[in-house]
Amino acid sequence: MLWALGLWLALFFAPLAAGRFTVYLLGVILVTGLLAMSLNLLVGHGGAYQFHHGAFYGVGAYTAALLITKTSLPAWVGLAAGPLAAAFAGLMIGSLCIRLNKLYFGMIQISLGSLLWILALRWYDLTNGDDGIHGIPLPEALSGSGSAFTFLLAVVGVCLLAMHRILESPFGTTLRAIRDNPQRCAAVGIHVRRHQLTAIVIATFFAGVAGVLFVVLEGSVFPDMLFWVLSLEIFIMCLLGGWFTFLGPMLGAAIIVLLRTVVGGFTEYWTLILGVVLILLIFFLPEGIMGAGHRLRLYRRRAAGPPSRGGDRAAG
Amino acid sequence: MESSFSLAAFLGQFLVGLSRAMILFIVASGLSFILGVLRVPNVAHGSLYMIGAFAAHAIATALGNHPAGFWAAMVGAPLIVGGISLAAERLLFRHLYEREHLMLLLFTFGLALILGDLTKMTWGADYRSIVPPPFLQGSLDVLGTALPRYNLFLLLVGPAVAVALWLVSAKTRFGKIARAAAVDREMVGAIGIHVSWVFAWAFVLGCMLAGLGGALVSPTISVTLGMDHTIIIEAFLIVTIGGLGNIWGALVGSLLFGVTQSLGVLVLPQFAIVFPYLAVVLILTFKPTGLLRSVW
Amino acid sequence: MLQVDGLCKAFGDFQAVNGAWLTVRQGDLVAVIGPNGAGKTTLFNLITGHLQADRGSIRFREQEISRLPAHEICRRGIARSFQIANIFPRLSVFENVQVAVLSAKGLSRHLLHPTRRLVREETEGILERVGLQDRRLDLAGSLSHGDKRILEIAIALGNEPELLILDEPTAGMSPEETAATLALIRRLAREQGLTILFCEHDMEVVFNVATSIMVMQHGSTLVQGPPLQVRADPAVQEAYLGRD
Amino acid sequence: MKSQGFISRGLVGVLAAAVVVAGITGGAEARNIKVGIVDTYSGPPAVFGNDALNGFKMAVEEINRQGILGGKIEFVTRDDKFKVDIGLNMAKELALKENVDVIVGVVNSGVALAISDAVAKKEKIPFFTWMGKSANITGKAGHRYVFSTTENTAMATKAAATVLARKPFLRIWVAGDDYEYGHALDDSFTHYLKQLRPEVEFLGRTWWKLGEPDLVPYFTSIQAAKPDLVHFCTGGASMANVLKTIQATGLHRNTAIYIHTAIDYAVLKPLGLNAPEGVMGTMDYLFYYPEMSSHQKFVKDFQARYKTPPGFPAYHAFLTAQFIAEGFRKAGKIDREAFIDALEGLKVDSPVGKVEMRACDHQAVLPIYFGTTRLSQEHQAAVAADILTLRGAEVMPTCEEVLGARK
Repeated sequence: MLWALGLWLALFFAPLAAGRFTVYLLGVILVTGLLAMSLNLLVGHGGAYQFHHGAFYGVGAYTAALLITKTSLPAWVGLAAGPLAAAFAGLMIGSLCIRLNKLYFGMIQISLGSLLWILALRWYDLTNGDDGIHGIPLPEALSGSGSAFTFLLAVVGVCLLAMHRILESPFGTTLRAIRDNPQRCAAVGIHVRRHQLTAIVIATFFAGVAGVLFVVLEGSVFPDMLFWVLSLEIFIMCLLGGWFTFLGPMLGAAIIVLLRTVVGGFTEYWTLILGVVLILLIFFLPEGIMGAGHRLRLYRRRAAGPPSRGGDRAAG
Repeated sequence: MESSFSLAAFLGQFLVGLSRAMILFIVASGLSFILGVLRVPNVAHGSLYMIGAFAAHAIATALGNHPAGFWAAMVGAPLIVGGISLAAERLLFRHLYEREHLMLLLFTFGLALILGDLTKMTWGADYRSIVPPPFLQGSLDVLGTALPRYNLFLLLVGPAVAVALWLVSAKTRFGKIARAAAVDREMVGAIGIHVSWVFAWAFVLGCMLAGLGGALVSPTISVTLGMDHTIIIEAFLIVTIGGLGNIWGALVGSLLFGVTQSLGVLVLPQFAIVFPYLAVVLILTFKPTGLLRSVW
Repeated sequence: MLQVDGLCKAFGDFQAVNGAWLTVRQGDLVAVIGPNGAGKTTLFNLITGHLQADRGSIRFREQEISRLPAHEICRRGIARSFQIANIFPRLSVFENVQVAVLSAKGLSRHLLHPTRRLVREETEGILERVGLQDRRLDLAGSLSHGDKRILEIAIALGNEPELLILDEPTAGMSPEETAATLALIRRLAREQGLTILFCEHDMEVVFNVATSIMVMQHGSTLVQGPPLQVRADPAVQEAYLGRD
Repeated sequence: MKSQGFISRGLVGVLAAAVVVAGITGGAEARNIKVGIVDTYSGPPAVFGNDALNGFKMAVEEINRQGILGGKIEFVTRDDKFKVDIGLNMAKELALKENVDVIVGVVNSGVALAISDAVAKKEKIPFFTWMGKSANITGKAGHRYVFSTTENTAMATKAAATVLARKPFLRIWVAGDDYEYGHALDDSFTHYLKQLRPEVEFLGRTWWKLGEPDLVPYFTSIQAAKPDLVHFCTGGASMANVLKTIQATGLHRNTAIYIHTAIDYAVLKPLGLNAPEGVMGTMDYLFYYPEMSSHQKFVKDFQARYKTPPGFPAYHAFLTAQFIAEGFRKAGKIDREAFIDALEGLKVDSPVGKVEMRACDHQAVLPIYFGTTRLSQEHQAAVAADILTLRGAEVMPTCEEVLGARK
């Protein structure tokens, strides 16, 4: 754990050591990664067909943007309200979704999320429609790019810590059990739907945090954030990094963002490359990069000898 | 506005909605067929629809926009799409049927990304357009509404496709096996049928319907990249409303979409954009697995 | 303890359970037997709330439970295993049992305590009782079929049930595994004072284990009573044993 | 330990990513003028992006033959995929890593507005949009660092309103794509027409979602209302759908129709001789009009290189390159602030005559052509006929109006 903490602290010095674009790109990675990790809470750990996670990202960002630009409330209030609004949307949409199974769950969620998307697209007077809202004024303390990054890194760190604790808690263990076998969970006395709904509210809260951080990073919001294509792209990040791992989606987001920036600069066929990567992954690394690494370690440990009694997982 | 509510306008609008439903049905039934038999949520279906439209344009242009070129395009485009889907099934899909649905969905999404860019590489980004044969151009006056002849033509094609699908699924050995496989894959394998090829042909059939839909729609719209995005979400919403994997559900869903949207334009135009999504939410809230029986 | 009366359940035209009755008293080890398709699994699914009965009553500790959802019935003290290995394949063996123990103690929804510090003794105890303690770190999905079935029983035990319902606990097992499993069931009944209801299609297997046997046929209860009495019952001999 | 292992390994990954980022960032100053192009090269709007790039390339080659301030113009392109977040990402890369002197491009108005605010204004980099047609870019949201070398919705609709106000159209119906561009056209056309002719009556409005495949249901409901004039607010790929549906339903035979960019060759060419005649449209560039020698040479050169006549994006990009070259020449040094000062009020040669960059709002003063579609055997497609030219000064909002809106 000290290791991780040290690395996280080291990143705080990035604005001093690296160029501004590097810092900006790290910011994009952190925000996208947080979004992907919040989705993975439901997909990789919860087994839910959360097809329109981007909608909650958008709700968080739009709430912050609208409160800041349309009301006289302090900007901090807007930033704090974003995740709460996203979690509320998660509760409302989630309670309609959890009654359904798998693909039906996914489709009703795409529909509900698309209704939010239409709202952002069509309520011109409020949202500027297609054009989006730009130049959102931020609190004084966040206006420098260095300080914005520090804020971002701090918030993402706290969120990751909280998500980690949640996943390691009985709630998280039970969530993974529901992913593996919801019927069996009901048979051991777990209220499966209520548990999933709680997970949705938690995950959408973190998606809202990511949305607010996007506002801090870019100073813009636009309806594309709530479009279903973005939601599918986040899925790919989770798959790439590893469904069943904790930090995998962050790694996946880093790879996709970097590839997009590097490759996107040289070719207009970026989607083709993404498609090929996706298909290769599904064929050869269905558990993603970190999942494969984990498998490899398990295999090595087995080869080295039988696990010692009272080994690491249970003993912590 | 009062004139828009006349009975004639209503009937005209109803016919227009029906013709719109026909294209939706042809595309959605293919998607639903694949969902039912193979249990694959095929996101690449929209790309195949787009390829169908581009291929139809290429064939028609190659034959110098002669009326015969139009008919050659209507037959040739689905065949080209069928060829692509057969290759995809034999080379890629068949190794993946045992995977979770989510993996299959992402896999087909990857395929959609690739096919989208390949379409662009092959045909470029320009807008294209196909001219229907002369007797399908212009419009007919039906009850005071000018209905394009081509839409009336679609009203004939749609039912023909529906009947053909019914014949294939109910009267042929292939159809019976495919329907049985939809219910119980192991059982079909157990009675000694080579399931692998049944699946392959079922997949090709479903994809050819996407190609046919793309070819049929090409004279009414401009053929461009990005067609795939619009249709795929609509097709998925339709099959969800109807009941995943049920071809007749796709018919019900398409009619519901086409007709209600078309009449909605007359009564509540600003409502038309939210209708499809709202319909899914309402129907799934009261019937959690769609209107007709679903195998999912 | 458990009283089932006039229970009916139809799937379309097929009457899977048709007027079944059953009595389980505290401390009993009741076996339900009957040929495949007699309605044993459906009966168990009805009792545990995985299916809703069309008619009839299920009373557990004098309270009607036939309309309750599965997780609620579980909380009242009925735990079950399933006919096909029904475990959490991506969790470790330890976690498989832990999930059930956490649920029984009402801890499933705790958000911030690390799971690894909770209910360790209880979980270890159960694993030792069923003999899976050496596999506790393996992924449950990697166990052998026999071990998976044992793990299922362990999960059910994790619920700290008063009544344990096991659906064909020995299905698909080798003769040795079957014997070991039956011995485990008997030991659990004796040492833990558990009331157990289980089903089997092979009558001979259960005669030495069960304290009471209920015979099902075509969805109905033919007879229930002590093994010797059931064996002597003419209707049973006619329907079940007579064929030999 | 397992989970800690994940965390630490994950962070190693993140840090490794940081190293990679560091590796690809960091650039060098060059004596050449470096232009960064952010535009759409994938999806349907790629038609515009590619055409613009062709025009820009052609202009740059010509400019580089003479050189500017002893150097040349070099450029890099970035694909924004018509998405705001990617556009921002790319513009920031160009600004912060590639250290470009000027950023140009952008089809999508949303992307243009985002870049204008988050990159141009914040990083003080001059930014030209050659395709973003929202009047807000140089209007309400304009500032020192943003320029437009394209006509915008306000100019086009004011031109159309000026012409149409003289005609006997009183009952008007509005229909179009339900997104910002469509609504901007409607708002502005309605505003100007009412101003010029207060007695006009707007019967109703029909909006369909962008990319709607079948427009017939919408058309039949419009026909039922029997308007004098239908204003279709559409563009790009859906423009072709609208024209096809007009032809199929015969709407143009009993109703007048106005559509901005309906006389665009890129839209009319695919329809061939099957395009509807008599549809009124506006454009700020037509490759066959006006017939002056500098223009004919431009079109001939362009056709020789790219096998297709230049569209309006190519013209805008060509014009933009002229502004960049002349701006730096006039400034006398590669300095952004001096460049901006030099641009204000600068007049450059374009194939169709001099074009001025208006000092007050940084909007290029472009003429608008108003024409009506007519089939041409020569082009094997419909082209604009009966062309009226409205000078830029007539159709642009006044400086006072613009500066008032910015407050």
